Amino acid sequence: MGSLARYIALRAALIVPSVLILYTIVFVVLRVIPGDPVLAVLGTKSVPPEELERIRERLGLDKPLYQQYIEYLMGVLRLDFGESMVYTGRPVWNDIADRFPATLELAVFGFLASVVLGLASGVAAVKGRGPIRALANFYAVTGYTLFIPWIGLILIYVFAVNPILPFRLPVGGRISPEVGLREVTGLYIVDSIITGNIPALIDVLAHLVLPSVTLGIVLGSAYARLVRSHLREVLASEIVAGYRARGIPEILLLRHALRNTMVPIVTYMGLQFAILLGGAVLTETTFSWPGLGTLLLERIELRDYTAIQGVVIFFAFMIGLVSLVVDVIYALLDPRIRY
Amino acid sequence: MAKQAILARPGGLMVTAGLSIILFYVALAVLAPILAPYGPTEVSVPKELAGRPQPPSPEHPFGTNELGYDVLSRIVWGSRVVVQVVALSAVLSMAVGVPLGLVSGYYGGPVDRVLSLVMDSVYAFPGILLAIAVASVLGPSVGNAAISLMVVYVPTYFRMVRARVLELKARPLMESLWTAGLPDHWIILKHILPNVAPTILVVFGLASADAILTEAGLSFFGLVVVYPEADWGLDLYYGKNWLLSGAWWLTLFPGLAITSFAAGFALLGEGLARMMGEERWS
Amino acid sequence: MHQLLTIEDLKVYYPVYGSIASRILGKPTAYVKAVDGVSLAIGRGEWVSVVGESGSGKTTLAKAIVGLLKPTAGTILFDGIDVARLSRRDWRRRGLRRRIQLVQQDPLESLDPMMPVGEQIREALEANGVARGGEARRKALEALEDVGLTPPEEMYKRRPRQLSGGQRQRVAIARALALEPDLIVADEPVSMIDVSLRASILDLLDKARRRGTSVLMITHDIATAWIYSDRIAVMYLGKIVEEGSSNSVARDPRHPYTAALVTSVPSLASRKPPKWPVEGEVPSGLRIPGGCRFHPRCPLATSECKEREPAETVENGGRRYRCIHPLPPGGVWKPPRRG
Amino acid sequence: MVLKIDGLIIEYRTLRGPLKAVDGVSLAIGRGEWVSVVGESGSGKTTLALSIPRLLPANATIVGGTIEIEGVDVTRLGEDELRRRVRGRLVGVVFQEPGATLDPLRRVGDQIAEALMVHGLASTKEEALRLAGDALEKVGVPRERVSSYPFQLSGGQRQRVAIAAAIALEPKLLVADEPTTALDVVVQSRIMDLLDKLRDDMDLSILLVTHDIALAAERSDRIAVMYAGKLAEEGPAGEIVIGPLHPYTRGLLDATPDLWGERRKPKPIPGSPPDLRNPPSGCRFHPRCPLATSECKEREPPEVRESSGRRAYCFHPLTR
Amino acid sequence: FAGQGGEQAAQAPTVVIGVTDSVTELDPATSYDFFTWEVLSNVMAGLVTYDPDTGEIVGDLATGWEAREGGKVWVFTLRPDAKFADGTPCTAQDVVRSIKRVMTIGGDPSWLVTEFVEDVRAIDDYTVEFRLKQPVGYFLAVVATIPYHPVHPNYPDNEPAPDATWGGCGPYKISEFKRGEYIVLEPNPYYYGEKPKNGKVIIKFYESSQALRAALEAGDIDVAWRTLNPADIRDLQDRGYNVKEAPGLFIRYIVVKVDAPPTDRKEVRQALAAAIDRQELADRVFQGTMEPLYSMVPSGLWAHYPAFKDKYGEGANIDLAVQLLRSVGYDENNKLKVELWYTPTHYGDTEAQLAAVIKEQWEATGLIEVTLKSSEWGQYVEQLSQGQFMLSLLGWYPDYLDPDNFLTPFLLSTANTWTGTGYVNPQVDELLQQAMTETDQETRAQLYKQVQEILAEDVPYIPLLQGKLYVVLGPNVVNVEISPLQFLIYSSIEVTG
Ligand SMILES: Nc1ncnc2c1ncn2[C@@H]1O[C@H](COP(=O)(O)OP(=O)(O)OP(=O)(O)O)[C@@H](O)[C@H]1O
Ligand SMILES: Nc1ncnc2c1ncn2[C@@H]1O[C@H](COP(=O)(O)OP(=O)(O)OP(=O)(O)O)[C@@H](O)[C@H]1O
Ligand SMILES: [Mg+2]
Ligand SMILES: [Mg+2]
Repeated sequence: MGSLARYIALRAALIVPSVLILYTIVFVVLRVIPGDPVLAVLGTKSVPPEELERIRERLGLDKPLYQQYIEYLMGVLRLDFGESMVYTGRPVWNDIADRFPATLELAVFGFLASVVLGLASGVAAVKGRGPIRALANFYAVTGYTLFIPWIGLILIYVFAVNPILPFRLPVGGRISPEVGLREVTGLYIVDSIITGNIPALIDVLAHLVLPSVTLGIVLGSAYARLVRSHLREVLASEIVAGYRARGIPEILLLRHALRNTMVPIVTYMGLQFAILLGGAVLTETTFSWPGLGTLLLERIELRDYTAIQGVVIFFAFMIGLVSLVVDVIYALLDPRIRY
Repeated sequence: MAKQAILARPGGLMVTAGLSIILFYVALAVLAPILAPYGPTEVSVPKELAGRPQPPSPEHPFGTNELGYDVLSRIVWGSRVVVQVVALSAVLSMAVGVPLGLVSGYYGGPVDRVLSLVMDSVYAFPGILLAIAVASVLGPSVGNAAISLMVVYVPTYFRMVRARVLELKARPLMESLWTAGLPDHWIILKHILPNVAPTILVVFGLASADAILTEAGLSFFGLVVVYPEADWGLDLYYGKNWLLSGAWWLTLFPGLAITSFAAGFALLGEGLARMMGEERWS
Repeated sequence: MHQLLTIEDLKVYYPVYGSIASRILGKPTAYVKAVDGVSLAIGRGEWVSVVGESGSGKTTLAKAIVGLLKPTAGTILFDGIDVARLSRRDWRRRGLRRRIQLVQQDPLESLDPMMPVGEQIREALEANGVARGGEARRKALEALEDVGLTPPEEMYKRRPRQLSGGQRQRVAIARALALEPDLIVADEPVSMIDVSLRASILDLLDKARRRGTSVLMITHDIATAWIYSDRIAVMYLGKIVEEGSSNSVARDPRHPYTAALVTSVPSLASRKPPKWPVEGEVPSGLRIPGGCRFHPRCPLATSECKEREPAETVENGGRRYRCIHPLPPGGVWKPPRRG
Repeated sequence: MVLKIDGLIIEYRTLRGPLKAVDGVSLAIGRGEWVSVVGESGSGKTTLALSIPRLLPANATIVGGTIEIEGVDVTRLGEDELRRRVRGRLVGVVFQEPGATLDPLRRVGDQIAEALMVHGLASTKEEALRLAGDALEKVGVPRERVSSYPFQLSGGQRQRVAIAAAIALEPKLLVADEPTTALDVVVQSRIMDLLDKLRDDMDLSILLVTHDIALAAERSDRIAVMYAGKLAEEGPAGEIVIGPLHPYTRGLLDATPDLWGERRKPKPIPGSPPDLRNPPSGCRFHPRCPLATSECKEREPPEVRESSGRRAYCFHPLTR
Repeated sequence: FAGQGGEQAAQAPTVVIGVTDSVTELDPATSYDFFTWEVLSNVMAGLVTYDPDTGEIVGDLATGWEAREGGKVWVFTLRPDAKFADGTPCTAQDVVRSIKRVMTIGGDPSWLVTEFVEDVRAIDDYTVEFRLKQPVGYFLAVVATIPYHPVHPNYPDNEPAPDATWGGCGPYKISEFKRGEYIVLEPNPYYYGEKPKNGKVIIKFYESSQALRAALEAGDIDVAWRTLNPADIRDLQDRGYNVKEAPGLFIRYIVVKVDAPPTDRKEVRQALAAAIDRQELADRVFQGTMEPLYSMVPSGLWAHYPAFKDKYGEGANIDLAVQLLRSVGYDENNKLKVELWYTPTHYGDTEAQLAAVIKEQWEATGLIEVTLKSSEWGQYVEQLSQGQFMLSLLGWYPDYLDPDNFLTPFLLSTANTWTGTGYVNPQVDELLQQAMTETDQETRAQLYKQVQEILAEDVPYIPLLQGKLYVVLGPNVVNVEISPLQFLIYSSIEVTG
């Protein structure tokens, strides 16, 4: 396992340049083009101009750009993401720490929903019959073209506004404050379980249903497509021919085939995580989900440079981390992989 | 006969369906002045009704919005924006991504490594966020939206082309071209490019499907055109405000337009991929 | 004898990245010694075949000769030029590309599927300055006709997929011959071709040889090598273990490995020597046994073979081999009994 | 007779129309007998071989004829019965690249044991693994290898394991489709030795598909020569090699270089095999046949039978 | 103490309020947005406040005050019984410390102190003295703003505490704050005033007005407060919801650039002003949830004078507009080409429609061609202040409740640079200076009327609309009040069951 540790260290080191690249891109994009966080907050108030200058100075916006670039970077090295430019004195890290659990929860459940949907319809697209197969195929190819805000609204309409089910699902937020959940980790599912708060757990899960299903429907189609094509390939492969020639029942065979299918798909999941985060932004806006995506949108509008940079760096870092984890999972799935 | 043949091939039906959808919307865009029953910002209902959305009716098959604009006409006019942005961004992304991918993949070396790292980093970042960041600093316009999308999709083309070039490079074909004494530029232009072309076509389909959704996301956040210019994403954004008041038509139709247009490209891309991957017994 | 090509102590090692980490870092964990000290000479108009089991380094040798691989050590003198040290640019500048041609195993893979085959011949002519424009086209047509692809105008326009396997290989050979090379290196030129058509392909090479072109053929098929070539070199694990006139090597080998090889060939003949036994498989190029590299499989091996790398023995008539216990003349008919 | 194929016709549906890959082939194999099918590429050898355990691709249909194994007509069996009674049980299969049939993600022992268990030959996992170990030993792989992953084995071991998997259920017939085409002569000869040994040990019948007529001649009892979906000639190996009746067999022999025979350049068969979507009329070999007459173009050739059980389909059979 | 509050809460019912706003920084020294101020105003008490019924400034912590030296020194006497939520008494020292803290930290709203206050000190435990930089007639209105509210001694003196929940000595204390999700308030057991009519207030933050509305309809919230879409307000009303309406101080207007062509010509500006039909804007875009506004000073505030109505009439005065335009040489073939800028999200989802309808109205003259442009807020304000916009849509919410705050920031040539209008009029400057230091309301009203007349003549701004406030109540809510500062008074909310 020593080599695995070495591999992890190496991969972790490789996250650095990609974080740096994204930071640089965002920095350049933000600073080259007009916009000013101070004016964004105070621009239409009768604040005296000297006062504005003073605030700019306090935020370090008067320094040369290269200096701002380097100073922020140095800060990040010390895990200091700076202070928000629009909310005085509030460390960006606090915002990220506040919002991240929400995004993580949505991402995890959206991911689960998409995997379940993707696997089921991917298999149906290969092994199903008649209309089921056609439908699964159609979903696999076009499902991801459902525009998230749109499908989200439709789900809201169908499950919350004019519910077709005997009950109605919540349409916004992560939790009803009335359930009185004591926060420990910020992940409400985890919190409600460790504090043994069953009503809170139910409430939190109910809040998660529509957003994660929305995300799941859209992202699941990408998995369905992958499962479909890889499964077909595996089913046509010598491996399956071998199983079949030994008289292994179809259901067992499908299981083995699926396992072989998952190997290439798992690698794809690392990349999919980015799409998941992207989809999460639209989902977050649609379902008032207080995650990092909405945070980023808010702060872009206000030109909160430090916050935008912080979130982007954090995203880039998370993406790197996830792809690392995926690689490790990959090794567990495939005995051939050596690091 | 030729038509039958394409339908019979794997993915043929998809390609045909996809192309039909795409052509339909392109035709809408080109012929908007002829096809649209009303102007995009024409108050086409009596003034006293112009403050509230009116449901579909024979004169307004898709209803009207709260300013009295005809929804169908706005979808027809709006197709111009999407078609332009997506076409422009595809051209731009290809113009940058394909040559870079070809050269980077073919020559390899440190430039390739750096370029790949940059492209991979951008690729791994959520496209919609990147596009929003770029578009919101550039300001809303068709050209700017196309540039924002370009930033997102250049890495897609680059990676696909590069990967395909690497695949080709590992093939005996490349060795036979080298030993035939062909110069590099010739190999790239006359052999690699044509062999990568089908991949580019597939990527074009799939990336454009994605680009339409990203474009819709941008326009949803008002980053493509300035209202009241007709634009699907923006119309959906404003239309959704009326959903709970019962004016479903303001949400349904623009959303359908977005999804069906994107689905057209998805069908095209996937169909092409199937056609190419499964030609075994043609 | 004036040699066209003289290879001296050629070594080609492949770096092996045993783990993903080593690949990322670009630090090989080991080297495969695919070609490990090969010396070989080919005279003008001579046909030499290299035979050996899979993985013995035959293809690697061929690629090094045509300049597709940079040798680790050793020299390759082609008509007095050491091509082992030339850059890809120099190969073209010095006109060597025209003079040394490669014919590969799989014609479908070595031709561009998107380009009419005639064009592929023509571009080679133009790139090497043999002919241009209409002249090049005319020559390409001629080349097609020469290999029996008629009518040439019709064949010129076809794409590889519109040709049968045998026809494709003819195109590949036509392209090589059109350049009027001094040396053709053919790596298993007929192994993908149906038995019924092999002879016609080999005859094309034979015709070229009779016009003065030297041929180096790589093959598994020792019977074919025996029939067509002047000399045969037997490779085992990166070394030439035996070399000599084709009749002597194929019918009266000195090296036990050669003996095993020739006695394993299926034959219709009524009189065929009994099979020489060998143990196990070819070891991987990563772990080449010490001493005589064949000793773990050799029925005649003694402790000496384990310890000492056999020197080259040269017989009269240029026959050479590396073996401590060579077979006596006719020894192939008396295989040892394994105890 | 372990296997009795009668008048078998197999068609593939393709985009450019139906393709008869096997057209009226009859063939029988006795217990412990080794029959080789030879022929050029595309002559229908694989199709014929895989039709026996009914493992043909989905676009293939058995249009006519019967395939009886141990008296069971497999053309009449449903999927489920085929799986339970035929595949693996009556017929074992070795594919072209035997090693590639192993699941890279599972231990080889588990893969063999699984088959033993689903066919009820072992009731516990331990027993199944023990039997799997036995099978490995039969093919000359140490039994400890049951707990290895395929990638931990050498190429030769993988091939042997694949063969072990094919014979683990002790089938009556082993169908091997060019199992050694990609291999060197040394390895090939050892695999053939292994098959020979298994035949003796288990009283196994073998159907070997190969395009190397010399290999077929060396190893098998009888040879069936196929051309364009039809049987050209069939009979005892020795007789066919020494004195073929069909001009096509002659052509194949002449095109094959022989290291221990005469040192002469092999002779190619002119032309190339026909497109099976619209095969030549009459005798399918006539466009390439040096002896063809107008008769050959017009009518299907008759069967020529010799007392040794040898048969050929030709208007102008060769004489010794 | 939390336990005490909790028991109390168990008795009286909880009120859940939904908003699309969110609390940004819970520190009066740094927070500077409307909704956070609302929450703070319910959590903290200031020296003075507005009487909800009369709109007059009345004492809160202060029992009395006095202006000395012609309005340059103000002395407040505090009530002795004020306590923070943990029982700590609130004294003059707390007031002084809190205000000094605002000055030291120098956050966004600190100018509201530093612009006016030279020094503040505690004369004794219950007396505070402010010394101003110059006399300010409306200082009480300034003191009523949040930065003047005393905070609990726990707040660090020289750094902001954006997440702190110690609060002040108002009717509520903060019991839980989950940034971006909700905030929970419980009654301050030590509050000197009337006890709240509810046991607990939960404010949930929604991302969009649709979500807010859906939450109301689903019964997730009792009160839907800022900001529902006009469409939803009307629709909810139609569906029988109790919609409470109150006049608002929020104004919408167009900034006109007066120092560059073509809008440097007064006739052009007047024509643009004349062609506007404010009632149509209010009806078509805002479903009647806003009202026409004919001055920068909103109606309802003293000194409001509808100068634009007097000058250009009520509806669109197309004839006048055409006449004005023709007088300066525009005609059908030489149309006036203008650019109107807006920012799409900052003022809610109706902004684009507002711009679209204004475009329609101007183009209805047949002599104007309008190009709409938009940019995002962060950029918009910068472009605005740099004077890059010919015409731009903007909104204003006062920092303190005085006509001065609706005129000086726009018209005083030293104060209006942020709008980029480039408007300079010495006469207006003179009048505004005079009105600022004047303490007599009648005189000030006269001065402001003159200013508004000049505004309608010069048209550096075109006032459009004035907001109304809407609170949509769930079925159980029986009472709710809005303060003159437009804050929801949480303690007034009564729910049944
Ligand atoms: N690119 C490579 N990287 C690492 N090892 C390689 C590479 N190419 C070949 N080898 C190894 O080098 C050795 C010689 O390979 P080579 O292809 O030259 O053998 P060969 O004699 O041509 O075999 P075959 O008959 O199978 O074509 C083998 O062990 C092979 O695995
Ligand atoms: N799945 C399929 N669909 C359509 N045609 C097929 C299919 N499989 C094989 N064929 C065609 O059937 C004919 C016989 O094929 P088959 O594979 O049986 O030949 P073979 O003798 O085994 O050839 P080879 O020596 O190349 O393996 C060929 O013309 C082939 O193209
Ligand atoms: Mg090779
Ligand atoms: Mg076959």
